[in-house]
Amino acid sequence: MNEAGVCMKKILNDAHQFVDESLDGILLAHSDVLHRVEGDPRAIVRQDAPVQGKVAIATGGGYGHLPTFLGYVGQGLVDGACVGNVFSSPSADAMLAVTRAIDGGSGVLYLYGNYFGDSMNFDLAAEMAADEGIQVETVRVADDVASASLAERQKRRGVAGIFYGYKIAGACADTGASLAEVKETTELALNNVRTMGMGFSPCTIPASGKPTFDIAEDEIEIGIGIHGEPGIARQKTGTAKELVAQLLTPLVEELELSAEDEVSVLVNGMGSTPLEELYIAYREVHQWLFDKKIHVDRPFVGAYATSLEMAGFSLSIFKLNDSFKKYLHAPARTPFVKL
Amino acid sequence: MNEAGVCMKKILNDAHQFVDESLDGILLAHSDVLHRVEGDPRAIVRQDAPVQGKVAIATGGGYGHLPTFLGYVGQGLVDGACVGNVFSSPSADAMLAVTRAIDGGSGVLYLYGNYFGDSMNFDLAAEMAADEGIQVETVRVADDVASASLAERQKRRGVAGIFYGYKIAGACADTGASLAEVKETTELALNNVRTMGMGFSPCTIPASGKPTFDIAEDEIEIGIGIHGEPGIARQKTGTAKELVAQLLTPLVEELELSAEDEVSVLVNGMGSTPLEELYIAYREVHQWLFDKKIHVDRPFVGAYATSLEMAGFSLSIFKLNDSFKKYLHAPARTPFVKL
Amino acid sequence: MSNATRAIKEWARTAKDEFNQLDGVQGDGDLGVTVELMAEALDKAAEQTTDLKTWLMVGGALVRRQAPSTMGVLLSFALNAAGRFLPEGAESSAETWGVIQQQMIEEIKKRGGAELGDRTVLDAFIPASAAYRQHILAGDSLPLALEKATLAAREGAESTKSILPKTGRSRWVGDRVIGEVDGGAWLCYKVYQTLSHFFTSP
Amino acid sequence: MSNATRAIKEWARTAKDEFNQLDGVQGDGDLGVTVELMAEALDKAAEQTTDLKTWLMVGGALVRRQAPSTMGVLLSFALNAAGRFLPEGAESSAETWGVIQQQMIEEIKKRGGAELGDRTVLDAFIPASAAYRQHILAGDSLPLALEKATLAAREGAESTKSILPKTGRSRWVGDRVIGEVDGGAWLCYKVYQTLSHFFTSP
Ligand SMILES: Nc1ncnc2c1ncn2[C@@H]1O[C@H](COP(=O)(O)OP(=O)(O)O)[C@@H](O)[C@H]1O
Ligand SMILES: Nc1ncnc2c1ncn2[C@@H]1O[C@H](COP(=O)(O)OP(=O)(O)O)[C@@H](O)[C@H]1O
Ligand SMILES: [Mg+2]
Ligand SMILES: [Mg+2]
Ligand SMILES: [Mg+2]
Ligand SMILES: [Mg+2]
Repeated sequence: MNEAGVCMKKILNDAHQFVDESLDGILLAHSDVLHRVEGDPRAIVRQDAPVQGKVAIATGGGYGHLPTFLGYVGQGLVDGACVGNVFSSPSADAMLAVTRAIDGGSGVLYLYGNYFGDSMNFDLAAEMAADEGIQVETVRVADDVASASLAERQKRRGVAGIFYGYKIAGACADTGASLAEVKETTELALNNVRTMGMGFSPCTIPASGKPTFDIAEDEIEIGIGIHGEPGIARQKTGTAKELVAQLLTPLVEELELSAEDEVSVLVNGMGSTPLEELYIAYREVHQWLFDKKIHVDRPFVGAYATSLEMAGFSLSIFKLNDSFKKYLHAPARTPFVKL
Repeated sequence: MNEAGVCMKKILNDAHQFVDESLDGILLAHSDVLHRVEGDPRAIVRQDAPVQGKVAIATGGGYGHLPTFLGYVGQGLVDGACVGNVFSSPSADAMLAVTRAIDGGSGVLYLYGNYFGDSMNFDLAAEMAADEGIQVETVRVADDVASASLAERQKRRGVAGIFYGYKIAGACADTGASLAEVKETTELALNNVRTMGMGFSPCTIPASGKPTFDIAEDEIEIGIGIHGEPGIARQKTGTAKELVAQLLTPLVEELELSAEDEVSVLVNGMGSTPLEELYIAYREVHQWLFDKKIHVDRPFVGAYATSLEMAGFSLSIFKLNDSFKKYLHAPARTPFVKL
Repeated sequence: MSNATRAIKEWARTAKDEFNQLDGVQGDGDLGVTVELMAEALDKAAEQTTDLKTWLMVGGALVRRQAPSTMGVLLSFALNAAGRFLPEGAESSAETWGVIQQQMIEEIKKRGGAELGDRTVLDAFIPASAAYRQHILAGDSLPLALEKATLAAREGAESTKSILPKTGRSRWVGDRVIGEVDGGAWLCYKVYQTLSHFFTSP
Repeated sequence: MSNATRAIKEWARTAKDEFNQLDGVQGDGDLGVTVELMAEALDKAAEQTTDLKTWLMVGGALVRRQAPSTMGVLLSFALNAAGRFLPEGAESSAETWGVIQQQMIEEIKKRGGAELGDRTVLDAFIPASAAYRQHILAGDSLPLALEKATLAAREGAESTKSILPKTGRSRWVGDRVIGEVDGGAWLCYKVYQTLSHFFTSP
């Protein structure tokens, strides 16, 4: 493999230009919806930003998780996203640029995954924005039950459940709710969202050229994070039924689900796991919940938060009530996610 | 690995139930749109079939290409699909079941990829349907320039360009056009569609448990088919710019594109190639065409015709005119594809 | 008959990987799966009937439904053509099996458009069927005729190693297949061999 | 100063894989990339100014923009805090560098909430900075102080092998990291070592 990483069998010109060239492609393909903030190529907002009078939602994080984060910029979801290097936080400067570009006078909600680097940067951006008179509130997604105990829930990582955060925050903001209301509603919703995932094989960060972890031919990683961070256990793989039960049990327990409860389910592929397999997982999820008389209102099956070409999947459960359902069913449309 | 293939690191209960369990999951998740034909679990049609007075579009092929074929069943695209085993033709019986279920009195267009096994089965189904008084016409998609010379165009394989076939046929049928008109329009459109792809790594058919081909760490297969069939050459991989130029050149030449022509572009991922990389490819496509003053009307970037977890991508070019554009822009919506 | 189909079914299970691999050289690597499904279908048909004509019709339909790939559909067409050709109540005999093979070959040619030398199953099937008939006509025993047919099938299959494909998926592969036998032709040889063993020491 | 930053930049290029790998044990495997980007940013700042305070401010801002991962942001905060602490026009001296290290450590503690023994960069930085100050105060030369600091950093980094993580991404990993040094701590040791070599034989 050469320095530029060309022999990695990736579509790539130069590993160090991976993020910027990929973003170029996205902006060229979707210029009708997406727009780069003047002067900051890593700050991307919806074409019609700022939407006057609407609370704006900003998100961001490392690159390599498409459609997370940038892919949720559009109608009914988020207003702007800043983009870091692969699996690395964006800079506070890019966050500030997004904040300025999307604030329509009603304030900005920062909604992102709970990682230390991202938190520090978003906090710094919020300080800078406050200095400029922009109202900012923050909600950190911390849905990954494998990453800390329930007692330390605020320390958990944010993974695929961020999708539900976007959906609720975006739909709530579209009703004209205030910044405080959007924040509260989003937090309430996320209190009812739990996720756990498992990884089958690693991915390769272009700039490093090496797989993010080693794993045996017949082993899987339970509780893996979306950057390939180790989870809670390694084990031999099992049947779809066994794997689904293993992921689902802790989610259902924590959410204290019982008969006649209604949930939405997200079966999320981590990158290279085929849709065909994800639907086998969904079949098991459905049957498992059905046996417990838990109703699935709206399943989502596909790639919602990925880790480049990592193989594996995660399950998220969102315990619904009528108001969450209303927001969940509201239309939403971005170049990457159409609901 | 055991007989059931459980150690393949796939989400799988039993390799022999791969297709049927995956279809179960799809039907459970999307029962609002999709419906199994009574008595044939491999025959799947839109919930509101038959649509009276509209020409119906039937498709089908081997499993493992999602969203192709089944994923295009819905509004504005196709009315029904039959599903074979992984990479194998569906049976003529399933095709006949779909045909019966979707015929709304105006006849059925069979629209599928040009493979020997599929052709024989669809032809047999057409014979049986004719015996029952259902009018059937056939359009075979043969867009893969790598699979035969221009002189033998009717022998070419059908690959990702089938997406454009569905889009045009579906939109045309929705206007109330006759079977002959839908057939003619679809054929005309497909005459203006060309595709070529390249593979980076193979996939594993669950029932076989072995990779579909061997390839060196630094080699790629040019002109690969969507079943991993060998293409026209093996070579060392190159930069994104080089790879895109290699795929694009024959397409542009055959379509005799020149300055001020308008095209739609499909950058199709074969399964495990991340969206991030596909957009790097799109950037190169856009620049290459831009330099020749060829305009891109509407790009599609993502997984439209896959080969399980194969890595690689294909480029399709559709040379537009005003009538094709009108059909291309018409809305379409299935559980898998929302335009 | 169901003993013979069971023997083939058992053999097919063990041979899956080999045929997937052979098919992978020029095609999509699923021939082994097809072989297994075809063998299961034929055995199921044999459980349903002892009448030869009915078995050919039912077996053809089951193969079509359960293994509808190129090889499967061609076999299905071939079995049905042979079934239609036989008179009602036709008895299984060495001569009848000769007729069945001939009818099958004609149908495969008709449906698939391939000829001897096009690198398909026919390159083994045509010489094997010829050898079989020749030995039966000469008054040789069924085991001997099958043994000779097996030899001819093997020779025919081996000959595909140097043939460039003209039809089917393998058309696209060009000279990369040179040196490898065609999967369908090798399958034909292996079926003759399995039957030959079965009738020699059932 | 730009000679020293260039030495670090050159070293960082060669060390990328090592740090990605170390970080991969407990984190997301990108520390090597971060190290390279941080070193580039600091070198760029050194090209823009020769004033120490300005370099700390500009370098901090560039690191924040170009390498905003955990390590990068902490370093950025730390450099800026040290820069703010220094009086206008402060000259580079062995004493001043002692103050800079102290300020950086305080800021990293404040921003990151970690302490000695939490398996972070601090486990190397705190003892190294202490050793440095002690030797400078005792009147030892800069090369000698750096040599001693390097030794202390290495010892501190090695000590992380037996520490369970309490903060950062590594928090989730549990005892699987036992036996491996913390990437940030090892980075700290390597930077001292590079500087020590640079000032011994520039
Ligand atoms: N036109 C044809 N006539 C006869 N046999 C054919 C023809 N095309 C292909 N075959 C045989 O079919 C075999 C491949 O079968 P199979 O794997 O079922 O095909 P596919 O996967 O392409 O549907 C080839 O090895 C060849 O022997
Ligand atoms: N709270 C903290 N305080 C000080 N250092 C920390 C803290 N958290 C992590 N680190 C250091 O950061 C290193 C990882 O840096 P980096 O790879 O940039 O983080 P990430 O990829 O998680 O953003 C760890 O090895 C550790 O030394
Ligand atoms: Mg990181
Ligand atoms: Mg096949
Ligand atoms: Mg095949
Ligand atoms: Mg890291």
